Amino acid sequence: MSERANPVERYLRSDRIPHIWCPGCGIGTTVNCFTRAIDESGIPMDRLAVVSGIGCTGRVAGYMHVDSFHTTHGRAIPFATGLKLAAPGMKVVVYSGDGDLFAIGGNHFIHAARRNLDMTVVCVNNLTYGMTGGQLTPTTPEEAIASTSPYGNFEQPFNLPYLAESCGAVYVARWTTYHVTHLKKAMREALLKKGFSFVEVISPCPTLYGRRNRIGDGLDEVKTYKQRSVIRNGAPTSEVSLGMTGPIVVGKFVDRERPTYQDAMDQFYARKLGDRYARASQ
Amino acid sequence: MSERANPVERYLRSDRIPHIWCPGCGIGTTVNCFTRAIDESGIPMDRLAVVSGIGCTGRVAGYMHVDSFHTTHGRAIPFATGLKLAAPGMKVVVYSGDGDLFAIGGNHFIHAARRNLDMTVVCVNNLTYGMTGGQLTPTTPEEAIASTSPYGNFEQPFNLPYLAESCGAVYVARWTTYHVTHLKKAMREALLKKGFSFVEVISPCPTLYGRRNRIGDGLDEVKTYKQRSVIRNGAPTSEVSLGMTGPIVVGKFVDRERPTYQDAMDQFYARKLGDRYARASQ
Amino acid sequence: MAQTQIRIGGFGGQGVILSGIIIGRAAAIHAGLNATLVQSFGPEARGSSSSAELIVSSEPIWYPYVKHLDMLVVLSQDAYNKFSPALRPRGLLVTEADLVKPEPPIPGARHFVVPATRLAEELGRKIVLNIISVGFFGAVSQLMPLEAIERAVKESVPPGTLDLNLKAFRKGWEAGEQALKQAPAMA
Amino acid sequence: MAQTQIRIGGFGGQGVILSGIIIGRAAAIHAGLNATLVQSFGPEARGSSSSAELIVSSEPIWYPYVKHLDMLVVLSQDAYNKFSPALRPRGLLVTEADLVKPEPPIPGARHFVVPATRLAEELGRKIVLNIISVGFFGAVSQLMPLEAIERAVKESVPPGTLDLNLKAFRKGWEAGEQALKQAPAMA
Amino acid sequence: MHADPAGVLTGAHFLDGDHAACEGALAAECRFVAGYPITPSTEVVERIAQRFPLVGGVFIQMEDELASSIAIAGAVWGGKRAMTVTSGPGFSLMMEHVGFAVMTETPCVFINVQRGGPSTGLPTLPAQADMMQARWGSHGDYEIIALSPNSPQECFDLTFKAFNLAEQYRVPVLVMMDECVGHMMERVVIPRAEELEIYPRRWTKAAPGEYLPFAPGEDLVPAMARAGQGYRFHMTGLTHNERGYPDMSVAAQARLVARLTDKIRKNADALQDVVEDGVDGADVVVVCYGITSRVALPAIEACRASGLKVGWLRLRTVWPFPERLIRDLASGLRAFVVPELNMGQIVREVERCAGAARVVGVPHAGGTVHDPAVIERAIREAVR
Amino acid sequence: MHADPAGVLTGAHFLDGDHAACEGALAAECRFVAGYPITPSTEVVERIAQRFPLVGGVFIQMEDELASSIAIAGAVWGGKRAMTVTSGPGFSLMMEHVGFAVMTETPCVFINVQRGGPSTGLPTLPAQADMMQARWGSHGDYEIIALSPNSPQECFDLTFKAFNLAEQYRVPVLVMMDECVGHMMERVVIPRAEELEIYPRRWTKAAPGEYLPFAPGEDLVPAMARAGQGYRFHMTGLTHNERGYPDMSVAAQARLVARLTDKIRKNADALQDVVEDGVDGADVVVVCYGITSRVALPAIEACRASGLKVGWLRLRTVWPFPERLIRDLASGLRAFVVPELNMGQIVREVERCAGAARVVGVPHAGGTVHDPAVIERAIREAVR
Amino acid sequence: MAQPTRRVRGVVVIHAERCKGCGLCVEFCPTDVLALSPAFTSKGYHPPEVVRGEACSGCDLCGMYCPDFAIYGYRL
Amino acid sequence: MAQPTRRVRGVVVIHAERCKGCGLCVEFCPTDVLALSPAFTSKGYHPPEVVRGEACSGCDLCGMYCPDFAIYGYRL
Ligand SMILES: Cc1ncc(C[n+]2csc(CCOP(=O)(O)OP(=O)(O)O)c2C)c(N)n1
Ligand SMILES: Cc1ncc(C[n+]2csc(CCOP(=O)(O)OP(=O)(O)O)c2C)c(N)n1
Ligand code: SF4
Ligand code: SF4
Ligand code: SF4
Ligand code: SF4
Ligand code: SF4
Ligand code: SF4
Ligand SMILES: [Mg+2]
Ligand SMILES: [Mg+2]
Repeated sequence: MSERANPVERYLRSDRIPHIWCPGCGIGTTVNCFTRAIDESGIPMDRLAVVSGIGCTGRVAGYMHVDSFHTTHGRAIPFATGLKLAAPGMKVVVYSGDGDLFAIGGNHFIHAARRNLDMTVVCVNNLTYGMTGGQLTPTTPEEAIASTSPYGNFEQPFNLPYLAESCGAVYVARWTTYHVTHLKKAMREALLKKGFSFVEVISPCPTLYGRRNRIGDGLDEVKTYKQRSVIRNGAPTSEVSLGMTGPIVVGKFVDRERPTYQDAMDQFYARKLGDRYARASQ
Repeated sequence: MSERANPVERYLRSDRIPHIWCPGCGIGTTVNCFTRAIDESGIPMDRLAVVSGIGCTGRVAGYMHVDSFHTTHGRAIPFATGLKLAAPGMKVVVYSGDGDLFAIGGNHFIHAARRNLDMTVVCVNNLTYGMTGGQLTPTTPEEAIASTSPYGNFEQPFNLPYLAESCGAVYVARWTTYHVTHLKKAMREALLKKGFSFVEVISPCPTLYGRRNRIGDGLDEVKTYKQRSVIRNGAPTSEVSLGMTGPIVVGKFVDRERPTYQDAMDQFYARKLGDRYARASQ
Repeated sequence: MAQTQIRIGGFGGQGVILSGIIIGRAAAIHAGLNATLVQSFGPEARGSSSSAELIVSSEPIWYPYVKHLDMLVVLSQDAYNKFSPALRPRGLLVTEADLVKPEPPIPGARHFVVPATRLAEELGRKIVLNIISVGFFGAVSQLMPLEAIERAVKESVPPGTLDLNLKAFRKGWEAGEQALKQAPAMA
Repeated sequence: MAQTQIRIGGFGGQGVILSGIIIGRAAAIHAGLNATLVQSFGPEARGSSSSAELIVSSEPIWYPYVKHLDMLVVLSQDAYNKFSPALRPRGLLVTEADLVKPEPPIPGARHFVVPATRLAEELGRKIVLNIISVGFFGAVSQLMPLEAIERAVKESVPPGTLDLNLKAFRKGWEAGEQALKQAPAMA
Repeated sequence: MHADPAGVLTGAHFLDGDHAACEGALAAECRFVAGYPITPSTEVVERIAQRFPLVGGVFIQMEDELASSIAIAGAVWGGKRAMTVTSGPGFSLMMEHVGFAVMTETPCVFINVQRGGPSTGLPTLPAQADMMQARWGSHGDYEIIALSPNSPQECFDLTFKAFNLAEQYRVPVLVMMDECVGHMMERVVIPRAEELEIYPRRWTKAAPGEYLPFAPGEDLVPAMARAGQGYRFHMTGLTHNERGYPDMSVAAQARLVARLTDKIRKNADALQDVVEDGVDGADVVVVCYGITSRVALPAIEACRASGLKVGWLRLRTVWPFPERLIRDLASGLRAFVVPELNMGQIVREVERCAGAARVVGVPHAGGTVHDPAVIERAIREAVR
Repeated sequence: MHADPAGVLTGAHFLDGDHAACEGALAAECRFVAGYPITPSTEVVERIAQRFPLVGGVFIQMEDELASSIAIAGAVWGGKRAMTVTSGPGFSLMMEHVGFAVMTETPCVFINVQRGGPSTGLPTLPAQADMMQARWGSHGDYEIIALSPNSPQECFDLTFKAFNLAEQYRVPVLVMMDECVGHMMERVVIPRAEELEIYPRRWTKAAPGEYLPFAPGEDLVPAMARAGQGYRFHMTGLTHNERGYPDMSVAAQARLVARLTDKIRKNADALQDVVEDGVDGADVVVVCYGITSRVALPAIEACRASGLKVGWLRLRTVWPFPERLIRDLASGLRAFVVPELNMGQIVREVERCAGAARVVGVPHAGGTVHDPAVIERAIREAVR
Repeated sequence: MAQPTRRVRGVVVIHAERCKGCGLCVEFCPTDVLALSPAFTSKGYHPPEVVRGEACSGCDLCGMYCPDFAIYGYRL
Repeated sequence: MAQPTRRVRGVVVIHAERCKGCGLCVEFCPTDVLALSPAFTSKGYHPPEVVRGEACSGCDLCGMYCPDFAIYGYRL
């Protein structure tokens, strides 16, 4: 065939496709956006690393044809921290699920944001633990059914953009898998941003969230995003929390500057130690 | 002697005094305020539990003459969670250090605040790890010397009230050990508040922070608090971050209402299950 | 009764595990037999094939997995391809009429075809395909009386769907009895 | 030379550990001897008593703690009370003049009194009390030549305080030599 | 004391081991569970989440295993019977708090449904490779109780028993399931509440002023107080004295650690729980536990059929290891065969105690169970 | 390959074990350390924090031990030699990542300066009670290398060696110090850089298209690639194939776990590192390690003085345990005596291998070292 | 002048064997080029088929949505 | 009328053996009742002493500040 190849293909380990994700699962959609964002960012694939924790989203690392690391549950960020500090020339992206990043991994997220480590964190927020069978997660909306909240959830979930901002992230955006072009753009911006950038993607898990909560399959879920979403770039993050129903506020919320961990370190030691400072070589 | 007893005494395990804290250490001052706050709150001592993690501040539990628990480093909050949910009639106070609560324990703090667990968290923030010899902590101000930042700190610290608010704490205040009456009052309010209340106390660690950073001894440190503090009740928490110098914004920042974890659970199950709901007995 | 080793296989989502549970529960709770059921996931839980391994016996069951099948029910081609080679000579084979093309055939198998899809469509709910198959299998296998399995169906399906499922079960059983009558006598 | 077991004890904050380190370093690095130093904290690190246990020997040192003291330097009453009973008969005892009242006395000890507080005050910095004591101990113990210990002092104190500390060391050493001359000869 | 009928699902059920363990906990009056999902153990807490609101229990899904494993300690001191549930990776994260529970003598139950490892390994497939971790996974010295069920029925029985042992000895008790028993469904018969004997918590009878929270009774186990009853006790993970106050002396350490280990060591015989078949007069004894104990039986029977004298010794309590029993057996036979779904763990204990008898391990990396033929071969070789 | 002189502090120093270990790491070209403070190990990272900015290393104090223990893995794959440092409670928290490093064959070093346990225990006082945890603390099956220095000099030497072994076998290597050697100061002689032989990382020579990241070489160890060099490799803690892709089959599990354990088991003889004194012809051999190996010597000498033939066998490498050596010795002597600062850990390994020889443990709950007289008594009793 | 310039035309490529029939491409194709086909893939899914190929702009929105990398468009 | 009402007087109690001489009580007594004494405690600290007892209001600020529970005041 003389047709052009699927633009996603060169970013994938094609020998591993078909992937394990369910029909209508949103993770693949986010991967499409991500690959196009890489493309537009101009970051060479050999300088890009993808680090995932454990979960359905955690499998993203294994499908990306770059140096990729499938670590332990919740610990993608500290692994990425070591990787980035050891190989400062790499662009390091953490790609993982809401449970991985914000349940077991919450502490690493807040500290990495505080330190402004130079990395991009993509959270595929499907409002549940997909991999283990649809349990409650710190982002599950109130009232939603999960396998460990069989009568519905009564815990208030995190407002992730607010949390990210309060800890010091320099770039914070939220989109859904309905907003593919916005999402791609946000990912590109995040990739190109120096410092700790965070992109939350609301994404369907038809198998374990959508059906159980009578939203329907993946397509139905994406349709609700279309209906419910309100784009409010620059919205105060304190106002973007999510419920089962009601608006999903999306947009770019934070985009600010401050020195990265590495830059702060280099500048600081250069100032304090002068010539005695031996900058780490890669 | 016919003189009245020291009002702190009945709250202490007098057989364990003198305590281990250094001359001029601020932890004892916070304990004074805390005991008076208990007194004013009217909470019976038999219904009060103090839970600490590990650290100099972590020793508070052991000096308080109430049911007291000296747990593991960073895990006072989840221990307190179990305790409170098992014994809902108890008033549970977590009393611990900045490193314990916000380095290793950061994840538990944000989740407990999110869930609005009915407990009071007192953080004695001495800007360092006292117990282990004065290392960097997530609240150490930039430039400050610590044993693991011997040339000075280049990491941005947490702004604790902002973090607490963004996660959902219903009561957030900060004072210093200079502000003993304000602190007492804040502690009393926190004790009486339903839900997750958080009191940060900036406190001297002369041995490992003050001297090393040329502030001087405990008294000198408290004097700087007096000079540097600005009372701004209701200040937006995003504006109260701390540096080595410059203002220390103190005050009550947040005081709001939302159902506690336990209340949300009870109401939710009552609604969903009606008579089938068997409320946990104590 | 010696051990009977049974496998029920299909796609994820077809409810083959539930079929296995119903038969197992019927045997273990209502028919005075022992039953051990093991689920096999594919390497990943999601979307891949799924099957239930069931051993029914009047004796204690120690080794929990099936090795040589006495009975096989398959609701997908994949499952047929994968599992039919393990069927014992003269084993019982039940294949779904529309979803499975029993090729290559298993010579010597006691082969029955359950028109589960068609019957389910008659009931207006494709989802009961598995319960129809349970009924059919119950009748042709002659492992247990109808009542035992029917009670297990009642205990195993969501209350709201009870009537539908009981209907499906009966329909399957009847089709099974029918098929049994028409089957050539086996040695 | 057989093992010499030494303890230097005082309050936390008096710098007794540093004293021990200087003597140990002098022995191990500059005097061709072996030296093993162990710090004992109180049950808690903070504010309580602190002491350095030092073994100096021309042979390898295996067991690292002191058991029977050949030499004891105490800069606090607490340390005196706690450690003096372990002094061997005819062991060397150095006590600080103002801070320690050597009671009950250790009969048979070669007892010297170092006026470290006073000498430190003469130098205007109470903090060098420990270095003065090191100098004094160096002289009366006759374990090593002055140069070895002096080099160790240089390597052990913060650069900014070098002059002061060297002065303190010399002052202590001189006082020690003085005291030694005045001491009754020991059998 | 009889079990509270509210939690006892009396009757015959067709359950998998995970669900049966949940029912065992409920029957044992467990009323607090903190968990964090992990395959293949999640079904336990999923059922708990369903059942607890109906029986007065509190289930909380914590943010991680660190939190779960100490929240249960908090709940125990608040007066509840409590447990947490996990699998390998989560079990590794709980190790600090196993030690904390030992040190503070907090009676509680940990369930580990073992899957293939190391690391993330084989999340959905069986192994028995955390058996030594159960004994040694936390820092410092301690002894532990670990049980190993080989069927859904025993998942019920031994989880129930675990709570009783926890209370009796004031220790954490580990229920070391494996994915195979966890996910296997069989008939599980749950007795009536009156038939279930609960070992009640050892509440102190002392008055608040006289109570010493860590002063042992004759059987080395101290009585407990509950928060909120006026005892105003203290507990700490530091080395402590009988008051519960930190005491960082060598003597206090020697006393405390000796007592904590002796609580188990001195009761090893009472804790021994094995099932024997044909062990007397055997030439070879197969020592096994969990799912492997079932898989070994066809192999044993095949050998017996050809005239070999083979015994089956199944450990329901793996820790403390039945040392004395194995030593006694060792003198009378030629070999032990120890099949396990790991690269050789409990076989090392058998080796320690086997004296002159041969010890033949039958290791397996996991992911499925042994082929009985492999065990049979090992038995035949062991006596050759 | 010689060490980079930048990090080598050649000369004679008076250092404690913690500081010496720091220098060992620096000399071994460790250039990434992630740590979390904990007594009595903090001095290692405090010195690292001081030294690294001067030699091109990156030190980061992480938020906890979970983070530290996996940040080092990230740094290793980014091309650095890396280590983390902790003590008991922190070591317990690192267990998941010890297993992760094993599974992903990430060469790295963990230092554990052992203090009294269990739980918070005795933070400032010595013990050797994490020795079995070192071997078994993570879930699943694996083998590990663990070294035990008995002096500050050896803290330097063995930390240096640990990095080389880590690279050679692509495993995490544990340096199991104890508070006593960690805080004891002695002369430490650091050689010149040219005298320090670095085992270089086993970088692959294959071209990116041909490289199989987990295909072993003849010695069972695969070659490594570094991020950013165009290899675009994948690694995972799941069971995986030679490409590094998840492969959740029984066969893949069997192959992988067997190789991971065989890397160590088959090289046990090469890894053996013991120091013997008077072992040949001895009636009793004292098996010991770390600080206890020093404390045992006065006892041994006292016994020898009274005519007993006592050997001293000191394990510098404790894991893999020198099984063959002990078995060989066992046949020729009457007893082993095993003093340890724990309630009996490595003594169990000796028991496994002792055959007919008696094995006498000399347990100690920690907080200080043994009184040599106690060891002496045990030796005398062992030969009686 | 009123004559419109010819629309840039595009091509859509379907890799049916990868498709899991979720319908996202069909739903979100801005020019309704696609419909789910009644045919089955070997795994039993209904893949999309091109029903209004001439309307395809090659915008690749289908490619951006498709979770299974089974479809994409490009401009000619 | 110009006659001021008598001020409420207070008492301050010092438990010198607990004192670690930090000086907080002295510094923050609002009526300058205290001064550090030249005397030593058995641990070598200078405890506070009352130098203007009549000025003590019994406000217990000293008690609130004292990290060592070594001093407190009360109103008569
Ligand atoms: C230490 C540990 N605890 C628990 C697990 C089990 N586990 C695997 S994935 C997962 C949750 C995944 O949820 P999320 O991060 O939201 O990813 P998703 O599958 O939804 O994409 C859990 C709890 C584990 N692997 N390791
Ligand atoms: C798991 C674990 N990691 C580390 C430690 C060591 N540790 C004890 S206290 C402490 C820090 C204390 O700092 P902070 O909480 O600020 O209390 P402070 O002493 O300053 O009051 C640390 C790191 C420990 N006990 N356990
Ligand atoms: S379980 Fe949910 S998140 Fe996981 S692959 Fe399926 S749809 Fe996607
Ligand atoms: S070290 Fe600091 S925090 Fe700890 S007791 Fe001393 S002054 Fe207080
Ligand atoms: S490329 Fe655009 S217009 Fe063409 S089919 Fe895809 S979505 Fe429709
Ligand atoms: S979006 Fe992809 S998987 Fe879904 S129907 Fe279209 S081609 Fe198939
Ligand atoms: S009670 Fe008040 S006035 Fe009296 S001494 Fe204390 S601080 Fe001063
Ligand atoms: S505040 Fe307390 S410790 Fe400080 S000087 Fe006054 S009495 Fe002494
Ligand atoms: Mg998720
Ligand atoms: Mg602190």
